[in-house]
Amino acid sequence: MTKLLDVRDLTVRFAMPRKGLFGPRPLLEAVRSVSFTLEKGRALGIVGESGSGKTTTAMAAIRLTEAASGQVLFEGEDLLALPDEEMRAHRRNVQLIFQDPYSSLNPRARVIDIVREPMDLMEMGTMEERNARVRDLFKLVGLRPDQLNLFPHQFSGGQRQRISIARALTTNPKLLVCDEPVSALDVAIQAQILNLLARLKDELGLSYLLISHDLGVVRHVCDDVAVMYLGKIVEHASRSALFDSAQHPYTQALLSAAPSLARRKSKGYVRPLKISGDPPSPINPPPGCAFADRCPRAQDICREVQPDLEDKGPTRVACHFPGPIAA
Amino acid sequence: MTDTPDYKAESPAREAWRMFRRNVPALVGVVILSFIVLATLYGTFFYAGDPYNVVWAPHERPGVTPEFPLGTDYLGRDILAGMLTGGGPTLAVGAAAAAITMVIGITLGSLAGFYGGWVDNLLMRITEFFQVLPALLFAMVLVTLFSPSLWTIAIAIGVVSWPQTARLTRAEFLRIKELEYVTAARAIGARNKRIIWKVILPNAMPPLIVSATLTIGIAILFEAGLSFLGLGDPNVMSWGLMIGANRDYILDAWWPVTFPGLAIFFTVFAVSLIGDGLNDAFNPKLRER
Amino acid sequence: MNSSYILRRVGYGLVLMLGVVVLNFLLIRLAPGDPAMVIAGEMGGATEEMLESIREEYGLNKPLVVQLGIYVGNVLQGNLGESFFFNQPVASLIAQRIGPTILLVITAQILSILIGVFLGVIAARKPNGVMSGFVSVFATIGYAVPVFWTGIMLIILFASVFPIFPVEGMQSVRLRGADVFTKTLDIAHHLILPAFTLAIIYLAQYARLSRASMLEVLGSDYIRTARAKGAAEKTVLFKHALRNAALPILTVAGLQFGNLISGALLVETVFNWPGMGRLAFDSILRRDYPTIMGVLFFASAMVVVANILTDISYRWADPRLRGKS
Amino acid sequence: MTALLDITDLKVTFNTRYGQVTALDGVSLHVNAGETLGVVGESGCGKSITALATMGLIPMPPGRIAGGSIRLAGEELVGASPARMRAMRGADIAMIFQEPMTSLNPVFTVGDQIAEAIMLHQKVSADRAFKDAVALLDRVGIPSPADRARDYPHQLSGGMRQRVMIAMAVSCRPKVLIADEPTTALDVTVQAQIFDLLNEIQRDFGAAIVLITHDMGAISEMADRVAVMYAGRIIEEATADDVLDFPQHPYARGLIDCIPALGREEHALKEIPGVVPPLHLLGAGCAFAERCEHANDRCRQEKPLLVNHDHHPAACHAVEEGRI
Amino acid sequence: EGGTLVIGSTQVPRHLNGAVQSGIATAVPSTQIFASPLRYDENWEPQPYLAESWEVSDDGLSVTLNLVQNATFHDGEPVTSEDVAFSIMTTKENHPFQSMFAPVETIETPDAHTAVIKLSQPHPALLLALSPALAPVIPKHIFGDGQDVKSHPANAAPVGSGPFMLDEFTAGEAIILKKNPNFFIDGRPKLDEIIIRIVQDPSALLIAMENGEADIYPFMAGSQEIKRLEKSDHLTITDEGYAAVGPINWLAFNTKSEKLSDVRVRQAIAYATDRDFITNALHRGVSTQQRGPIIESSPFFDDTIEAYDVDLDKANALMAEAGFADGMELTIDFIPGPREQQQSVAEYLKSQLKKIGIDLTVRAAPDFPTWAGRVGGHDFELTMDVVFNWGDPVIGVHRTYLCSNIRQGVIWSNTQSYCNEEVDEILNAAAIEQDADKRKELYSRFQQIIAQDVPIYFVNATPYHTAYDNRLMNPPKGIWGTMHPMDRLEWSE
Ligand SMILES: Nc1ncnc2c1ncn2[C@@H]1O[C@H](COP(=O)(O)OP(=O)(O)OP(=O)(O)O)[C@@H](O)[C@H]1O
Ligand SMILES: Nc1ncnc2c1ncn2[C@@H]1O[C@H](COP(=O)(O)OP(=O)(O)OP(=O)(O)O)[C@@H](O)[C@H]1O
Ligand SMILES: [Mg+2]
Ligand SMILES: [Mg+2]
Repeated sequence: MTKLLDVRDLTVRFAMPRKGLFGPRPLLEAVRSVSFTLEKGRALGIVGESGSGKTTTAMAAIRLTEAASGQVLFEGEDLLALPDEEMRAHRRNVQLIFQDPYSSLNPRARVIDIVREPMDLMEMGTMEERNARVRDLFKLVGLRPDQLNLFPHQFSGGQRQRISIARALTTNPKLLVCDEPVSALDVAIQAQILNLLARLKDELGLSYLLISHDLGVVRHVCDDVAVMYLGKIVEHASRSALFDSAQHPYTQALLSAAPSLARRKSKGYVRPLKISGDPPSPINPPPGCAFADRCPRAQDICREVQPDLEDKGPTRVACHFPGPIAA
Repeated sequence: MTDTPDYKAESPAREAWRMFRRNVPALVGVVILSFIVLATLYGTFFYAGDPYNVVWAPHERPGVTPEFPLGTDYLGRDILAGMLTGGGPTLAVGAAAAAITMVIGITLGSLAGFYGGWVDNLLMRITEFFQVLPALLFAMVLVTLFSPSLWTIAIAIGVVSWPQTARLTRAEFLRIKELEYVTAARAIGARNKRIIWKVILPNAMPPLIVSATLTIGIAILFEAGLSFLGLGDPNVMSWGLMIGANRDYILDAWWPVTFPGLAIFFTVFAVSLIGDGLNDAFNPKLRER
Repeated sequence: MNSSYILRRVGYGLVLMLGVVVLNFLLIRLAPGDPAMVIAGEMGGATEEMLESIREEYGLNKPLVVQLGIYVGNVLQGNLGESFFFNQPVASLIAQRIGPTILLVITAQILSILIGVFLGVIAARKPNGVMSGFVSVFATIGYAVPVFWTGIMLIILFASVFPIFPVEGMQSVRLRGADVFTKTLDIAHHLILPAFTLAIIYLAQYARLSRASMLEVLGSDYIRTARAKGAAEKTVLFKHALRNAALPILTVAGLQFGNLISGALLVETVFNWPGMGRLAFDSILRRDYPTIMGVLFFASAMVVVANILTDISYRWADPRLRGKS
Repeated sequence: MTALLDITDLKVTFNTRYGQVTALDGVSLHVNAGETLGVVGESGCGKSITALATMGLIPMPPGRIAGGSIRLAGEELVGASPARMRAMRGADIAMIFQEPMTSLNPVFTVGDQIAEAIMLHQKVSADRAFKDAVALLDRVGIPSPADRARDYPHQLSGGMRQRVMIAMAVSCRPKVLIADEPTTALDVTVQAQIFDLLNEIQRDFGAAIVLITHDMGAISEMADRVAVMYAGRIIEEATADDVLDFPQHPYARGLIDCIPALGREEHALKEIPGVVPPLHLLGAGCAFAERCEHANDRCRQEKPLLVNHDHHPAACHAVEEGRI
Repeated sequence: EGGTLVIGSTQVPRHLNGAVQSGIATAVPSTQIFASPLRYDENWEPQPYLAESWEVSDDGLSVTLNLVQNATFHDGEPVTSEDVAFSIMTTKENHPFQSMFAPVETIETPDAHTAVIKLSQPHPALLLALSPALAPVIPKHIFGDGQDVKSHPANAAPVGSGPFMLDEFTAGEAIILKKNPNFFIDGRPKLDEIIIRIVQDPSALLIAMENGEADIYPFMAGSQEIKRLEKSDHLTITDEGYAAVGPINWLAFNTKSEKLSDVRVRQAIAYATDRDFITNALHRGVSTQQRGPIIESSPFFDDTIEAYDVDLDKANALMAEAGFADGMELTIDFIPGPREQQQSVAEYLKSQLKKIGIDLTVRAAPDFPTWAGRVGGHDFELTMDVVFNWGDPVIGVHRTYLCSNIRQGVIWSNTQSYCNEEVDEILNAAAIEQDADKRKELYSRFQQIIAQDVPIYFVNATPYHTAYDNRLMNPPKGIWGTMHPMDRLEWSE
């Protein structure tokens, strides 16, 4: 297997507005030294709570957000070091699908133009060829060619997400970054899109970087899963390893919090692991493990020393005291 | 499948127009404005008269002499002729000033909103600076400095009113910049220029068009105010000038100030009805998704 | 509220004012007219020697930068120079007039906000009702009427048809010796027409704005929450909604202040109100540069102060801006 | 046994630019004391309108309750005087909303907002009410409640705000608590906290809860009984186990099979094609017919009624005819 | 109780010291505050004021003033001959009317109450120049402190010896004067207080007059104002009292400009202009026509001069003769101010001169300085202007026509650049001619020549009127109107 994407020590900081007259600008560390790899033809899911830095990680990895440091090797080439114009040329290899189907399409453009635009920008083929390809893509994602000339607001959310996907596929990308592709959709529609994504992955041999806060979605689509907490990956493993034998208490908390059809009130289900509170602020994150304050297993060391992401048993985990849920 | 009802491929602009057409006050505005514009453009064709000529005794009441339906002013000049010729400059200054306002405001606002950082900081400080100067006073100074002509007036009005447009544009850019379709454009390799002009600006247009409409109204009032104070172009008949010129005689003759005042009022009124109509037409809350 | 914010706000205001000083100076010195000629003209004609001595006397023959330096230095010391026209310091000219302008502007502001917001709230209660329609129409009309024309129409009306309000000036000279109470009443009487004329256009805008803002707030989730608690409609309207709807009104009130001063300029001219606006107008006609600069300076300062007050009160009114305590 | 809250044949219409549309078309529901009723359905199917109608908060106009009855502990709420409704709201029946971010008034402290709810229904001093509010904040698990009571909503996290909303809702110990998608805006770990809190509250206060959600997982964890809504109608209603394990209506089946939820073996997601039709395009037949693989001509012409079948009530001709 | 008199004024004074500032605005308050050597009655006859008597030497080169003994300034200091000498010399140096005291060489002060003015040449205009409006006696102990008198701080807070003293001065708004209890004329002034209210908007002033907010409105020139106040029962309107002012509204030509250097063009324009229409229609009959450089109410006016009554044929013929049969383009300026007098005439000319093929552009100046710059800089073709005679022609008339007074950059000099040596000779002779008849003769010739050369087309006398409350006794109707001490004014009852 070949590495498509190799992200090393990626760090992203945002400067916040100054407090006080001459105070320094506080820095928000949205992504803190994150490393992961993605192999060709596989799907990596990134899960985590809101604000944990999922989107930022993905955006920095494809250089749509500026990284403070780190490397992003795409097929061995460091994207972050490329000159602007070369990066532009590289964009055809990496495409994006967004969360909000309502704001991800330019409301003033016809969908045919939206889907064709990447080809226009890359100056691929003749106009007829481009339009023909748009037609093909429309069929591929399950839209009708007679809808080509409509405007985005004339489509439903699910259909818009299909248009987004068609646009993303236009340039035959190798990597598709999907940022919460279904979380704005109704469950019934979610299934349509997830199935479509799964189908495309197989048919076109795509690799996915899929972001979601819904473990169910990730489990359904991804081969590997990384769990983020406050800008760091706290656990990274194959799907089965992660869902069956999670080692990090935060992953376990996520799993126990996710609603499941198997847990019935009628059967007197009581959540086994309760964690309290909210994640700490990404401005001045704590020196030790970010989860320590909410963690049932936390000891003094957790508050002082940041655990590294290491192979520990079934998963790679960043925890001083990894292990299965204590009974 | 019912998921896409049989829509026509209707562009947002067309849809806005459809909404606009249903808006009765806005249509009233269009009718009034068209009437005024036509009257100022072609009125002299039907009613020839030199507004500068002293043609009759001063202060003839309206309706007394058939030749001068609106009476005469303090010099004995025909008020109707003045109304018909005076509208052109007033409207022209309004439109030109609005255009200048929009050009400066949109340029600076979009640069500030798009690039952010120090560009934004610098441009916004300049904007704030201009907002601190009381507009009319500043315009008066400018007009006197560069001697009154239609152009200087239009430029002065533009120079004092752009900050609002700049702020609006900036706000729109800031809002739209964060939307995912802009990221999408960048993700497919669009350059900044294209993103500004082809992606963000068209989407920022609706509020800007509304604001442009309102700016025309404000500019007309501004021009009238300046002319009223005697800072207008004295060789160009305008409604404001008529009011200013006849103002000393209001106790004897109400009509030479009343008619031009009404004309200004109706013009601005019509323009703002249209502006409101456009605002409603562009407002997505008022139409279905 | 944190005083560092206020400090920073005031500091920034001072920087803006310095900018105003420089800009005004430069702009006005670029004027084509020769100020020496003005002074000479007012004295009834002058010889070349006389012009030269005037230039000498007023420092008009020095290089621009030197003049600017001197001017900025003087302003920093509170000295706005001598009027070219009046044989008096600009500061004392303005001191005589700033009071009436502030009185007029503040009265108009208060009038327009009170009446405007009241109308707006009433209208928002029934968005499709008669009152609502009236407010919309009235707002559009109020916005479209040239303020000086309103003034003139009111003068025509109240000078000849119903002479119940004085139509010019701020005080009756005859009441010079009268007691404070009578004088106050007299000023109030004189204030009615100008203040109302100035207020009308902003009143309309506030009515429209508060209607829109109330409608928006009334559609928000927390209003639904208040109703779900069982709060009475009046409480919902005036306690829960108005506090929030007031925020955009406050913003506009601050931004509007500059326009209000511009409007006051016209109104003062129409009603012969002895304020800064008329002084500015007269000074422009006389090319009395120091006075123009002084008036611009003070008018801008008033806007800066108004903006600072707005910002501070906005932070006071909107806890979201106060930051964690 | 008469239900605590009993809605029968509720009909709500709206005047829209397409003319009058029927948002609720004969909805019947009941909740018993101490019970949790889950209401599920896709966006726009009328869940919130049902809740708002119960609270007497339908915006009128454009809305109108066109028929049916809502009884709370036997008292008819449809047509009750506004004053009576006000007295009831917050005291006997309370509601928490979907968006904790916007449901609290940003310019008042949370303590004041809770205290207001108390004072609206109980004759207590402001001081007393505020103290009660602090106690309630403590009860819903907010740390250092006395300080937090003086905070403004923006100073609290989403989860905390939802706790505040819950505290406010239970401040007068209502008989019925309607929770309209109380956790959709929250993270899963926080959602779990809120669900646990709701369960505790129910245990302690004995309130009946109507939990509106589109999440079947939440239903499974929280609900005793479930009503499935589609396009303004209840299409299936039974105990949670019955609906989850033996869904009858094709829509209910689809809804369960399309979720990529945990706790189930790998399965291919079932798709429900199309979208919920807009209300003004609803025809005479079953609203789901267009999306239903089992639909026949009858389905397209005649609205199925919610009647008991083999297992439990469902509104489907195909089920009735035994085609599925 | 003498009561209060409220004077309404549209004119804004820069300050209150008439010794260094010309113009009505300053003169009205200045003549109340400062006394002067002489004052004048309605018949142009000098009357004692600070000087109880005076003699002119036979050679006309010396004038002796014998001052009253009991005059004091408002601060209690006595008025001495030193003060008179200081005042006249200060005025000579600083007042814009240079010809007024130009021949004064020295002033001797043999004792505290005698001042002897020594002249370099006979100067018949001198006695008129000793009027209150032109020769205020200012206190040497205040103004003689070495500061430049033109910008002396005391100009805004003056101390004089006149019937009233300054109480309050709000620049541009009001001047409040109160009775001088130690005025050197017994029993005067009658009034307790004079308030000069400045109301720049004439309509507003009208209303004030009608409502009784103001009692007297001098220098009222607008036809609507005059017509309107005439209808008011409690007011009297008169045009008396302006004889010495001699305000002439005229159309000046730049005789050095290409097209207008031809006298025939100027004559054509004169013939094309309908003075009748202007005074009767434009000014609604309130203006009187003016045919020459000396105001028609002056004893020096010669009514036999060519009046240029309207004659379009003749005008067209003259244009053709001058080679402009096809017409020409010209620009006209006008002095900013009340528009009825100048601007409206300019605009009337625009339509009238079309009839003789002249396409006239009205060039407005936004403000006085701009206009003054153009006209003073000789950068104009035609301009409407209003210029005062100021009593004696030497003071107000000569300046406009002397070759020696063509001065770049100086407004109200000979801005027409008109130069006729014969005129210069006549005027110089008239300046020193002591015999009244001979002087009149000289001025007649002068007027005839000007009428032929048309450096200026005279339109009308600015129709100054005074409106005052009927109950006012002894309203100011002398030759200087309200630029004259109002110590005799009182309320009836
Ligand atoms: N442009 C920005 N400026 C400042 N802070 C930002 C910016 N973008 C993101 N952040 C902050 O960075 C952190 C990570 O944000 P990010 O959007 O990556 O989170 P996420 O995991 O995608 O969350 P969500 O699930 O809500 O989408 C958050 O605290 C966020 O507030
Ligand atoms: N004010 C209104 N005017 C017109 N139609 C309305 C109005 N409010 C709601 N509706 C319609 O009533 C229907 C039911 O809306 P409701 O809010 O109850 O849906 P919901 O099931 O709560 O959906 P969601 O999951 O999105 O909250 C929708 O189709 C909506 O379009
Ligand atoms: Mg995200
Ligand atoms: Mg809902």
